[in-house]
Amino acid sequence: MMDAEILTRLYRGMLRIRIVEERIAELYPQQEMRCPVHLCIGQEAVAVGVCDALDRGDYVFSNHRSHGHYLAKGGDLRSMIAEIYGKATGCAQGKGGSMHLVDLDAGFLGATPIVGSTIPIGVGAAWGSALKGESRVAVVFFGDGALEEGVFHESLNFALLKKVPVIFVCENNLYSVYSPLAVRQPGERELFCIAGGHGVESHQADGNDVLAVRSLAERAVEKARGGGGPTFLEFKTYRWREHCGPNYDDDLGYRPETEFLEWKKRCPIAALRERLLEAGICSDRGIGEMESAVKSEMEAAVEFARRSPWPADTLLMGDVYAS
Amino acid sequence: MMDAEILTRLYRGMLRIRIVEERIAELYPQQEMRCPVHLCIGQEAVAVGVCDALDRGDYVFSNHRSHGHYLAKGGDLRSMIAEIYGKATGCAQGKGGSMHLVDLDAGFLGATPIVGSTIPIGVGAAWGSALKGESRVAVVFFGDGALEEGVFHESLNFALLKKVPVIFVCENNLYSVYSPLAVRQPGERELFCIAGGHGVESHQADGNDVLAVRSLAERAVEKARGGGGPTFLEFKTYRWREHCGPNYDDDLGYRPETEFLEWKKRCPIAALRERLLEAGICSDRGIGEMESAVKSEMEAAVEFARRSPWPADTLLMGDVYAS
Amino acid sequence: MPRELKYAQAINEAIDLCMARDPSVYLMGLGVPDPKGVFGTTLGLRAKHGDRRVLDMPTSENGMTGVAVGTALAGCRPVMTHQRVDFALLALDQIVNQAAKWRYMFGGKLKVPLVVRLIVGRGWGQGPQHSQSLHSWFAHVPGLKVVMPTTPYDAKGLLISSIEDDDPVIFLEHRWLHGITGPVPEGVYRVPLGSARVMREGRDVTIAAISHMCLEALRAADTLAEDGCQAEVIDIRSLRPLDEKTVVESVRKTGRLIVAEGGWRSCGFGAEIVARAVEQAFPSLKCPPCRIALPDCPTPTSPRLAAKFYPRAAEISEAARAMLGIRETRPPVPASAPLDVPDPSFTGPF
Amino acid sequence: MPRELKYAQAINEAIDLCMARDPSVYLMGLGVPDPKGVFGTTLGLRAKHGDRRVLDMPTSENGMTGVAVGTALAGCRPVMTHQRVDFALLALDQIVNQAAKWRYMFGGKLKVPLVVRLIVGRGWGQGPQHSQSLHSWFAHVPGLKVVMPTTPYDAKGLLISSIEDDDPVIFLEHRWLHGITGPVPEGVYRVPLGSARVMREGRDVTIAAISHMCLEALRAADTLAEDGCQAEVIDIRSLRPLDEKTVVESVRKTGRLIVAEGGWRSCGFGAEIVARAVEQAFPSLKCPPCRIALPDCPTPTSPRLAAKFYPRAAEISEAARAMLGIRETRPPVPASAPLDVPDPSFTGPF
Ligand SMILES: Cc1ncc(C[n+]2csc(CCOP(=O)(O)OP(=O)(O)O)c2C)c(N)n1
Ligand SMILES: Cc1ncc(C[n+]2csc(CCOP(=O)(O)OP(=O)(O)O)c2C)c(N)n1
Ligand SMILES: [Mg+2]
Ligand SMILES: [Mg+2]
Repeated sequence: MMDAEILTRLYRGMLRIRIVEERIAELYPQQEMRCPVHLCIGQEAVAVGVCDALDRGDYVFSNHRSHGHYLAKGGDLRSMIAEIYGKATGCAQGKGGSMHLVDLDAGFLGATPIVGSTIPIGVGAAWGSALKGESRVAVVFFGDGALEEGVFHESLNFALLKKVPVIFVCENNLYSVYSPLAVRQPGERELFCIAGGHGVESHQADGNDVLAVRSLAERAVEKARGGGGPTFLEFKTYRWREHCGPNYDDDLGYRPETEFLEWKKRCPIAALRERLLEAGICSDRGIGEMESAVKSEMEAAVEFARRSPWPADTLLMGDVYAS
Repeated sequence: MMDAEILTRLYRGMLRIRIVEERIAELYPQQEMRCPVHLCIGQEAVAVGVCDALDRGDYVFSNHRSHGHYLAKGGDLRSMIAEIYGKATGCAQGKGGSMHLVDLDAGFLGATPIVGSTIPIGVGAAWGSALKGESRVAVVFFGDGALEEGVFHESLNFALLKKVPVIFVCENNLYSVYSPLAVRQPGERELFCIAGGHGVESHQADGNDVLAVRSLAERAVEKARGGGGPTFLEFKTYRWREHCGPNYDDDLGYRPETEFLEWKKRCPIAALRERLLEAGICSDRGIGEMESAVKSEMEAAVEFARRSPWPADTLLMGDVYAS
Repeated sequence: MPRELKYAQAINEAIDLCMARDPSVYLMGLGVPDPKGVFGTTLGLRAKHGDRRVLDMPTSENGMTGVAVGTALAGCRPVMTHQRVDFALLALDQIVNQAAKWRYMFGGKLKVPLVVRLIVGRGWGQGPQHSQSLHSWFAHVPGLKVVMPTTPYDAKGLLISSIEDDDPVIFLEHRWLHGITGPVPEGVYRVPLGSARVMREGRDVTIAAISHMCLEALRAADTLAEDGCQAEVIDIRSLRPLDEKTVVESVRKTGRLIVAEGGWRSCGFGAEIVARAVEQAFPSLKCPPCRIALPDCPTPTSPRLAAKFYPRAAEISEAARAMLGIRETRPPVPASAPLDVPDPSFTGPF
Repeated sequence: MPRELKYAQAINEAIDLCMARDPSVYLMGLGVPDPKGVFGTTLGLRAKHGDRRVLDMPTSENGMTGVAVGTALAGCRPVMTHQRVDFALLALDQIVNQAAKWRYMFGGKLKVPLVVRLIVGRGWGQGPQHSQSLHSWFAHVPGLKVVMPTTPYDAKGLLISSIEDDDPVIFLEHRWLHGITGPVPEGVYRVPLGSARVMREGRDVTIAAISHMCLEALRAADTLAEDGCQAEVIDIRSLRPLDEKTVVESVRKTGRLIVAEGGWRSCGFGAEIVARAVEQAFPSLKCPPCRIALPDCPTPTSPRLAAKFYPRAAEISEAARAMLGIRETRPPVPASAPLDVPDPSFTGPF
C-alpha cells in the first residue's frame, strides 16, 4: 500500500484540476474568457499520476488540452486564469490564452494546439538538456489523434536513436473532436503497439487509475534519468465534456450515451476518494476541507484575473523579436 | 522450380536495367545528360521481381532512384533516355529529367525525388482506383531513408484503415546518401517491424534474390487485389555506385570496402545467370544474344535522344495550368 | 425576391451539386461528417452521398493531402477540407512540391484536379496558431490557383468552378463570412476563376480588397460617401490567376489605390497589387498607394490586443481621407465594443 | 593583400568560430559530417568539435526541426542545415507555427535561437523540386529573420550574427555562391542583421538585388557603365528585418528602381521592395519600378528551358536601358553557351 501522504497528494491534485475546470465551465458563459478552452474533466488522473513522478526541474510539454498538465506540474493557478481572461498578468501576458500556457518555474515549458507539434520539441528539450549534462527528464502529453501525425513517429525514431530521456504520454480518450478512433485508425491493433514497432518500450494502463499511471510513470522516469532512453505510455481515459467549450455534448450523438455513463462511473477522483476513506487516510470532513480550500484558491484566482489590467496596447508589437 | 519463361524474363529484365545504367554511367562524363542521375546498379532484382508480379494496368510510383522501376514496369526506354538528355521527346518533355520519369501507358505514374513524397500519392492512387471500382494494385518503391519521414507512417495508417490495395516496397540498401542506417535509426529493431507495429502485414527478404522478391510480391498483389489491403515488403540490397552520379565512391570511406565487395559477389544478375545456365534454360550464347539485343536497343535510344530536338522555348510556360 | 442563403449554405450547396453531377467528386477532411459539419458547410452531405464519398480522416495533413493527390491522378476530384489554414502548414510538401507541379514537371501528362478548402480563423482568441491566412504564400506558387470568395453568391459559384477545374485550387474561406447571407441562385452556376468583381463603383479612390476585408471596405465606402468621396470597391476574389485588368483600369480612373487584406503586410498580397498598379498605371497615380494589412506580429489571443491587431473600416476610410485631404470625422470605436466576434449571435468558443 | 576565401569556407569558418566560443552551439543536418560536408561548408567540423556537436540526422525534416527548437528552449543554439530549400517545406509547421511564434505567444518568456541554413539549388537539372528559393515566404512571417548573403565576407559575418542572435534566423545560401571567392578577415566579426549594403554607387538607376542576382546586377552595371549609365547596386542581404532606408534613399537619388531576385515574380519579395519604394519615395520616381524575377512556372529540368527560365545580367541592363531610353547594344548570349553551371569547373551532378 502506498503511503498516505502520496495518496492524499494525488487526490488533492486531481480534485484541484476538477474544481478549477468546473468553475471555468460555470463562468465561461459570462463571455469574459474569450478564447477556446478544452477541458480535461474526467482525465485528471493521467496528468496527476505522471507529474507526481517528476521533479520540479523536469520538463512538461502539452497540447490544446493542457490545464490539467499545467496544474499538475505545479503551474501557477492565478497566471493561468488570468491568461484565459486575456489579461496582462496571464502567464503569457494574455497573448496565448488557454491553448498556450507556460510556467518556466514549474518546468511547464509550453502547450500548443497544433496536434503533435510539441512532441519533437519535448524530445529536443530533453536531449538538449542532456547534451548540457543536466539530468532532466521531459514528458510530452498528447492525445490519441496525435499518433496519426507523422511527426510523432519521427520523434520516436530519434528519441530511441539517441536514447533521449523523454516519456511519451498518450491520453487515449477514444475521440479526436467528434471522430471516434475507428474512422481514423485501423481497429486491429492497440495504439501502444505502434511505438513498440519502432522499438520503443511501451506500456498501456487504465488512465483513470492514478496509481497505475503513477507507477508506470515512475518506472519510465527512473529509466530515462538513468540513461535508458524513451518510454511510451498509453493511458485509456475519457473526456466528459465537449471537445472544446464548457458544455456536455452527448446530445449530438457522436458517442454512445452508455459509453459516457460507463466512464463517468469510473471517475478517477471518486475512485481514489473511496479508497482514502476506506483506508481511513482521510475523513469526509478532511476531504470537504480540501475542497473548500481549492475552491477559495480558485475564487481568488478568478478575482485576480478579473481585476487584472488588460495588456497595454504597446504589447501588441512587443516580443516578436528579442530586440 | 519456376518455369523457364519466367526465369528468362526476370533475367532479361535485370540485365536490361544493368546494361542501360552502365551505359548511362559511361556516357555521363560527356556532360550531355545535364541532370542528377541516381543509378540502381546492384539493386535490379527488387524492381524486376516486384514488377513481374504486376499487371500492365497496375500503378507504380517511385523516388529519385527510379530508372529500374520505370523499365521493369514497362516504361519506354527511348522516352527515358531522351528525358535524361533534356529533349522534347522525353517522357516529360525534358521538364523532369531523370528524377521525374513517367509512362502512363505502362502504369508508371511518376517518380519524384522528395524523399517519401510518393508514398501517400501511391496509396491515394490505389484507393481512388478502388473507389472507382477498378481492380488495380499500386506499388510504391522507396528507400530505407523514407521510413524516417512521418508521411510514410501516415500512409501506412490510412492504407490499413481503408484496406487500400497498395504494396509498400522498401529497398533497404543500408545507406541514405553517405549516412549508414546506424546514424539515422535505432539499431535494435528491423525496418519491417515498424510496419508490423502499425498492424500492416510485413515481410523481409533478400533483395538480391529476384525469385524471393517475386514470390513475396506475388502474394502481396494477390492479397491486395482480393481486397485484403496493404502489405509492406522490405528487401535488403546494395547500391554499387555513388549515391548520385556515374562513379564508384568507395574511396570516400563512408562504407567499408569489404561490405561493398561482399555485396558485389552477391550480384543478383550473376546469380540468376548461373542458375539459368545450370538448369540448361539458357546457353552462354543465348545470354550473349540477349546482351547484344539490349545493347543495340540502348544504343538506338541514345541515338534517338541525341538527335531529338530541344524543347521549344514556348514550352517553358506551357502546362503550368490546364488552360 | 431572390433566394437568400448563408455563405456556409452556399458552400454546402456547391459541393452537393457537384457531387450529384459527377461521381468522381468526393469530400474528405477532419470533421467533415461530424455533427457540426465544418461550420455547417458539409452538413447533410453524407446522408445524401454516402460514407464512401463524404469522409472523415486521420489527423495526418501531409499524408492525407498526398492521398488526395493520388486519387486525383486516378481520376477522382477530391475536395479536401482543413478547419484552419494553420494545419495546412503540415501539408505544404504535398500542396506545393507535388500538387502544384505534377502537371508541369511530367510534361503535361498528369493533372491534379484537387480543391483544398482552408478556413481562416478569426476572433474569440483563435490566437497565433489558429488564425493565419497565408493567402499570399499560396498566391506565390505557380501551379496553384487561389480564390477567396467574399459573398455567398461567389462562394457557390467559385467553388463549383474550382471543383470542375483541372488544376489544384486553394479555396480560402474566412470564418467570419460563414454566417453572412446574400442572394444565391439555385442550381449550377459558375463564377470564373481569375475574375475580380467591382462591388461598388466610384471615381475618387480604388479600394482593392480580399475576403472579409471587402466587407470592411464597403463599410468604409459608406462613411466616405458621407464625406463626398466616391470609393470604388473591388473584390479581388481570385488571387491567382489575378484579374489585373479590373484593378488597373480602376486605378487609371481614380488615380488612387488602397489595398485591404487580412494577411501580414510584409511580402503580402497587397504588395503585389501595389506593384502591378505601379507597373501598369504609373502615370495615372496621384499619390502613393496604401496597404491596409495585419501588423507584422503573430495574432495575439487577448481580445484587447486582437482588437488592435485587426484593421477595420475605419483604417481604410482614414487612409482614403488622408489621400484626398479630407478631415477626419468618424467617432472612434468605443473601447468596450466586442471586436472579436463576427456578429452578436456568436458566443464562442469556435 | 587580404586573405581570400571561398564562400563555402567562409560559412565553415563562421560555424567553427561560433562553436569554439560557445559550447551551446551545435550543428545538425543530413550529410553534415559526410565526406562532402554539405558542399564543403561543414568539412572538418566534426573532427574539431566532436560527434555530439556535429551530427547527421534522420530524414525527418519536421521532427528534427522540432527537436532543434526543443534544444533551443533548453539553452542550446542549434544550426540546422538542409541541402535544399525544398526539403524545408516539410518542416514549416515547426519553423512557422512554432519557432517563429514561441517568443511572442508565450509573452516573451521563451526564446528560440535557431539558425536554419537552407541551400537554394540551381543548375544541372535540379529541376522543379530541388531549386525553389522561397525567401519571399520566409520574409512574410513575423518572428523569423531572413538573410541571404552574396559575398564570402557577408556569409561569414551574417552567419556569426545569426548564430548569436536570440531569434530564429533563416539563412539562405545560393548553391552557385559556394564557389565564389572574396576577402574574408580572420577571427570573429559581425555583419548586423537588418542592414543592406551598397555594392556599387551610381546616380542613374537603383538595382536592389538579392543573393546570386547581386552578381548579375554587378555585371549589368558594368555593361551599363559602357553606355554611360551609372547604376547603383544594393545588396539587400537581410530580407527581414529589411533595411528600407538604404533602398529608399537610393531611389530618392536615382528616381529609378529595378529589383532583381531569384524567386517567382508574383507575390515575391520584389513586390515588397517596389511597394516600399513607392510608399516612401513616390515623388522621386521618374518611371515605374521594374521587377526582374523568375517567370511564374516551376523550374524546368532541361538545360535548354532552364536557360530561358533564369534571368541574367542582360535582362537587368535591358530594363535599365529601357528606363533611361538607351538603345540596346549587348550581343545576345550565344545559344550554345552552357548556362546551367556556376562556372566551367562544375561538371555535375550536384
Ligand atoms: C495539425 C492539426 N490538425 C487538426 C487540428 C484540429 N484539432 C484540434 S484538437 C483535435 C483533436 C485531437 O485529438 P486528440 O489528439 O485525441 O486529443 P483530445 O482532444 O482527444 O484530447 C484536432 C483534430 C489541430 N489543432 N492541429
Ligand atoms: C525530403 C527530402 N529530404 C532529403 C532529401 C535528400 N536526399 C536525396 S536522396 C536521399 C537518400 C534517401 O535514402 P533512401 O531513401 O535510403 O534511398 P536510396 O538513395 O538509398 O535509394 C536523400 C536524403 C530529399 N531528396 N528529400
Ligand atoms: Mg483524443
Ligand atoms: Mg537507402
